[in-house]
Amino acid sequence: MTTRDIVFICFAVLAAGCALLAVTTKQVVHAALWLVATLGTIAGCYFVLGAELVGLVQLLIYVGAVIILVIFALMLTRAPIGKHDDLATPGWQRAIAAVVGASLTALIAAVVLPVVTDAAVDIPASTNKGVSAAIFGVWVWPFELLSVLLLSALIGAFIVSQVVRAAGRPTGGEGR
Amino acid sequence: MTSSTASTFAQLLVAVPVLAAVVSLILARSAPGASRAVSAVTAVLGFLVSVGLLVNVPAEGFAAATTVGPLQVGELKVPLELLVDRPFAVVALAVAFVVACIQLYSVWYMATDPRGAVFQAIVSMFGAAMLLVVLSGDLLLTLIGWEVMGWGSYLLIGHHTFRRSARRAAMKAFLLTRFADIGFVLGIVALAAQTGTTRLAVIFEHFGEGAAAPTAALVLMLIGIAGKSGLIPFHDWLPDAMEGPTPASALIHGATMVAAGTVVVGRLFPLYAESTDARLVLAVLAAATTVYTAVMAFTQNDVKKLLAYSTMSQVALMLGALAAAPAEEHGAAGLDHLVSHAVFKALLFLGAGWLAAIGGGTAFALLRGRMKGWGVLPVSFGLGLAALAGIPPTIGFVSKDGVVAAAREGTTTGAHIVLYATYLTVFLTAMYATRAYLVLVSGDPEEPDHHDDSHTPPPTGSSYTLVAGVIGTLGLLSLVGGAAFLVQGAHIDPTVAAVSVGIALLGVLVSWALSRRPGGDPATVLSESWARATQVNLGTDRVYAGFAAGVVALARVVVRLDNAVVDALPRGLASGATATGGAADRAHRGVPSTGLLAVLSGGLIVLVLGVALWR
Amino acid sequence: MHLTAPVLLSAVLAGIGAYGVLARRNAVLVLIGVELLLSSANVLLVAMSTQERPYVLSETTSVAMYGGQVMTIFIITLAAAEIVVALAIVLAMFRVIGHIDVTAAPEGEIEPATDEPVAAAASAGDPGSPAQGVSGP
Amino acid sequence: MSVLEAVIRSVAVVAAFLVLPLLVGQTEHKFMAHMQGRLGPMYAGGWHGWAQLIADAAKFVQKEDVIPAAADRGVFRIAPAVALIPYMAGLAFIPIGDGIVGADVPASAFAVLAALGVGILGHLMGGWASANKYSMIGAMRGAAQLVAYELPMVLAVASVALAAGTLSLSGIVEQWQPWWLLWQLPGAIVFFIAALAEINRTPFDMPIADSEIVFGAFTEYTGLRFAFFLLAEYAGIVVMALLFTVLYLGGWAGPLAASLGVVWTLLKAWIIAAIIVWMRVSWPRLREDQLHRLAWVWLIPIALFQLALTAVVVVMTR
Repeated sequence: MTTRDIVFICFAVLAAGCALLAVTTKQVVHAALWLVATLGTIAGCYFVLGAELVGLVQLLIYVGAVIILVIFALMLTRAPIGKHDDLATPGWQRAIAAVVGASLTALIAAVVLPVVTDAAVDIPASTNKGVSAAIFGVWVWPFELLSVLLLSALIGAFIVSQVVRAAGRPTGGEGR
Repeated sequence: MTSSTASTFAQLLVAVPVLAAVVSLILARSAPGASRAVSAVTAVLGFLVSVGLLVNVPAEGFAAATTVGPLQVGELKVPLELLVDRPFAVVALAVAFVVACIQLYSVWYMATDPRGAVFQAIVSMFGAAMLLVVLSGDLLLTLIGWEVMGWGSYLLIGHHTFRRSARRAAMKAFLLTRFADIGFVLGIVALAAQTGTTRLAVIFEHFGEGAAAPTAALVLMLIGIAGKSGLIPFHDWLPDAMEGPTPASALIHGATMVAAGTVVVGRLFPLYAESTDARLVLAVLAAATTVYTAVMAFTQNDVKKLLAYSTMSQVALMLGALAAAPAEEHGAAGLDHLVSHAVFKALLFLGAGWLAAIGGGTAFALLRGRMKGWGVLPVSFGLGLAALAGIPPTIGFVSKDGVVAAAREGTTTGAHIVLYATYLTVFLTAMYATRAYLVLVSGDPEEPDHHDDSHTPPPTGSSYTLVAGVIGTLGLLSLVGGAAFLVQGAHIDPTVAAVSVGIALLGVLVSWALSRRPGGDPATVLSESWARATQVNLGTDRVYAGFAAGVVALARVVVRLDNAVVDALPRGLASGATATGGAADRAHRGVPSTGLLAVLSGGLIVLVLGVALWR
Repeated sequence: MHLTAPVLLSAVLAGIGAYGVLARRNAVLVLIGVELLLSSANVLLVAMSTQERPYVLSETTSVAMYGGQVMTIFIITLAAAEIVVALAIVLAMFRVIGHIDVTAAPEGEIEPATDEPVAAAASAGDPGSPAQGVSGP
Repeated sequence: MSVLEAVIRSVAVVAAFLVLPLLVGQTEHKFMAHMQGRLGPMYAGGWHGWAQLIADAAKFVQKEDVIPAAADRGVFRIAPAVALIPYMAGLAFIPIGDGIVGADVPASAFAVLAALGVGILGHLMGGWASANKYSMIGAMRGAAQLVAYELPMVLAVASVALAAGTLSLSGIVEQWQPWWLLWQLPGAIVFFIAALAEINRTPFDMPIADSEIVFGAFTEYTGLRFAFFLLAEYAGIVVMALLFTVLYLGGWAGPLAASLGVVWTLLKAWIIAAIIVWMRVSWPRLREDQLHRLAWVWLIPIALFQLALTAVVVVMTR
């Protein structure tokens, strides 16, 4: 056990706890806020694992933009304050969901844990330059494809909202 | 081999008209006067340069000159160089001279035309292209000049854009020559592919060293040459091209486009000399064309049309000479006739332009007897017609004698065909030349039934001096130019000369005798319906239209096949995918969250199974 | 640094994410579960990237691939694209059928938006015009 | 890094975080007053009212902390902290002299941007938890504004990072040369405008437009929590001004940089802060649609152009 291990376990426990709250809380916006906490602590995990750039990207894109959009969407689709029981699916469905979740955890742990040995690995110092070089060297074609994908997602989102705006019923000044 | 002065002159000779065209085209809108002056002055300058080239060109062998530097396209070497020897220096001189004459003449003829400056700029470009073809030492340069001429002919023939017939004629010329150029390009590609270069000198060497003559490539190139030179079956665009202004006709017929085919065959003569088959094809085409068009020329009722048919006849004669001449002659007879034809045909067309200015049109009915009393015009025009008919001592007599001699010396089947066709043509040419002269100097003209404003008024004052100077110079050259050939080394065999002159005089006599009949026009001896048919070239145009309709119909069939058969598979795939999607869409109407549950559970089971089996 | 904890975190996050996807009725909250699933993959990728060795091209050259970290960045980008489209669809759903409950059975045939009102709105230059093609249930 | 050093650095950052916004606030008071022909605070502390903001803080502390009955109490309480802490974190990564920085990390430019992006979350939380429609509208305006302006800002910073060849702010200052003032000018303008929008300053203060939606997300806040939001705003000015200085004005570059470097940085940042105040006095507020048009039609294309220009110059000169 090194300091890194201890810090990581702290972050990991926090992340798992926040994630659990995010999927079980009965308040709509709180779920999104717990997700923020989860993603933030996961960014901390990345820092501990030496992936500084990934952690920063996580903060900038996930926390700074994606979550903002999620909260936005929640607020646009009615997000009243207070507890609501109509957020969860029926009990039998949740029971199966819990089984599925637990078995997924067990499956992944069973498959991956034997792969990682007990031996400690060295965490290299900052790898930003290396990661950048890899993105624009080895991975440049996937990178370009990704930019095309982003563009098409942008256009797709725009078209979806346009189509609905033309076909749907007006919803009283909530348009953005 | 290297003569730097000659090289410099060769480079200048191409560069000057190109620059002139660019400058005058830029100036054409803003300063038309300056633009015209640039065109005319540079044309004269170009003539002087061509004289310099002829003086400096080595008597034996070639002088090479670079242009924009060599290209290396993969395996292919493209030197882009110019190559000039003595015969082609003479041809270049003739081209530059005719272009200069036409530019000076256009200063008067196109004075009232609002787009005259543009016209003259295009003439400069056209001249540059022709000079490039003449001086080219590289098949690619030849092709460039060849195609620029095709484009230029489109612009010149369609100069009167307001006339539908002019637009149609321009389009027809362009399409026909482009169509024929397919063969030309394929031939060039074949030659370049076989030798790995487009450099003429290397190609000659390659095939000179025992390689089999590239008959297929040469025949392919003949198709393009037939298109440009108006050989059967591409013989219908030239008469229609008379829709262009008269100087344009003089340019196209005199020394440039039509003669370009002769220049290329002359340039590649070492190759053609090796290939009897290609030369036989050329001989048959040339012989058929020269006789056919001479017959057509006789009954034309428009002076420019008559000249157009005579051009085709004469050009076919040049090509015939090249097809018939023995290999060691180097095709000199054909090139000589090209030069002499350039002089007298330019003279005849420019004279026809003057006549049109006098009579208000180019139909014989309007021009009957109009030529009397215009000083230098009847004399020069008569000399031009005499040269056309090959009456001694004109320039035409000397060069045509060379053609006959070449055909006689040839031993191939083609040479015999050409020889008899030439005799027949000499007779027919004399007939229609005589008819043209007699009609123009006798009888009373009809008044034009409508006054066409687009025609230039007859020259007066200084423009008269200019036009008369140009026409007179050309006339004088037609008379005495033959001597130049004799000095150059041509010789006249008295027997040959006697036979051909005899035939020509017979033609003159017959024509004159027919003109004694009432009406005064020898052509009236033929039936009215025949005369009408010849006005439309025996309906060749309709044959072309029919051919085009056939191609369009075939294309429709192909499109239909493409739609119905080839595209059926992708279309079927698309509609199949749509149908499958529709079916899935109808099947997929459950509650989303239970659907999600099923999907994730199923996915998990698959994963577990996969992992378990993999272990 | 031992990798057991990261792997366990990844497994736990995956389970929680799957539960979140299945146990929520609100479509946006379902998306939160999806984000957790993606994060699970990311954690695993970053953890494994610490074990990566340079890819040997030849005896003298080798390339540091950073496959795990690069993939993670790509997945984050993908998540951004995914969330944009998904939220657009969720908002569209809210506007057309008035709720975003994924446990509700579809009310018969949902009218797909035909081309005509869109084209008309686009040609009118006023896509927000409320009077155009009201075709909800 | 020893524990002692970490403690000292943290204390220094917190001290700077508490002092610099007050300086900017005082500057704002005095500048606005003089531009409008007033004197501004003159009494607190004696000489030209220098202690006015300290007095304000004391006043805020004494006020009652009101939480609306319908509010989501937990979220309502922590929202000001969520708004404030990212700015403090951002400040920790910005160097003000050669080696004088709270936390020297390799990708500090990126880290500052990441920290700033989180700040809006505080507004969203506060606006939603207040259970007040004006607060909600203000929060949504702020969030939409942030998402729209994050892109040009990141692109502008990317251009500078590309020019310097590093993501480290110290590295950027080391690479900086005076002619970058011209070279990076379009990017600097884009950054400045985007920064104004991110910290909701005039002319981009629609989220707290007092004449339309009372005070936006802060409407229901009182006392110390309200003071925190105000502090966050001034801290935002400080962070943006320092960031602008470090990215575009060469940070501590100047005469006698070795000894006077910190002074230069702070002086330049103070001038930028003064310009931001000046903007507030002289510009009217934009409309919501004008704001988004400006971002998508002008700033992003200009930022992309700047990025291309930088790339071309970098490729040509290296």
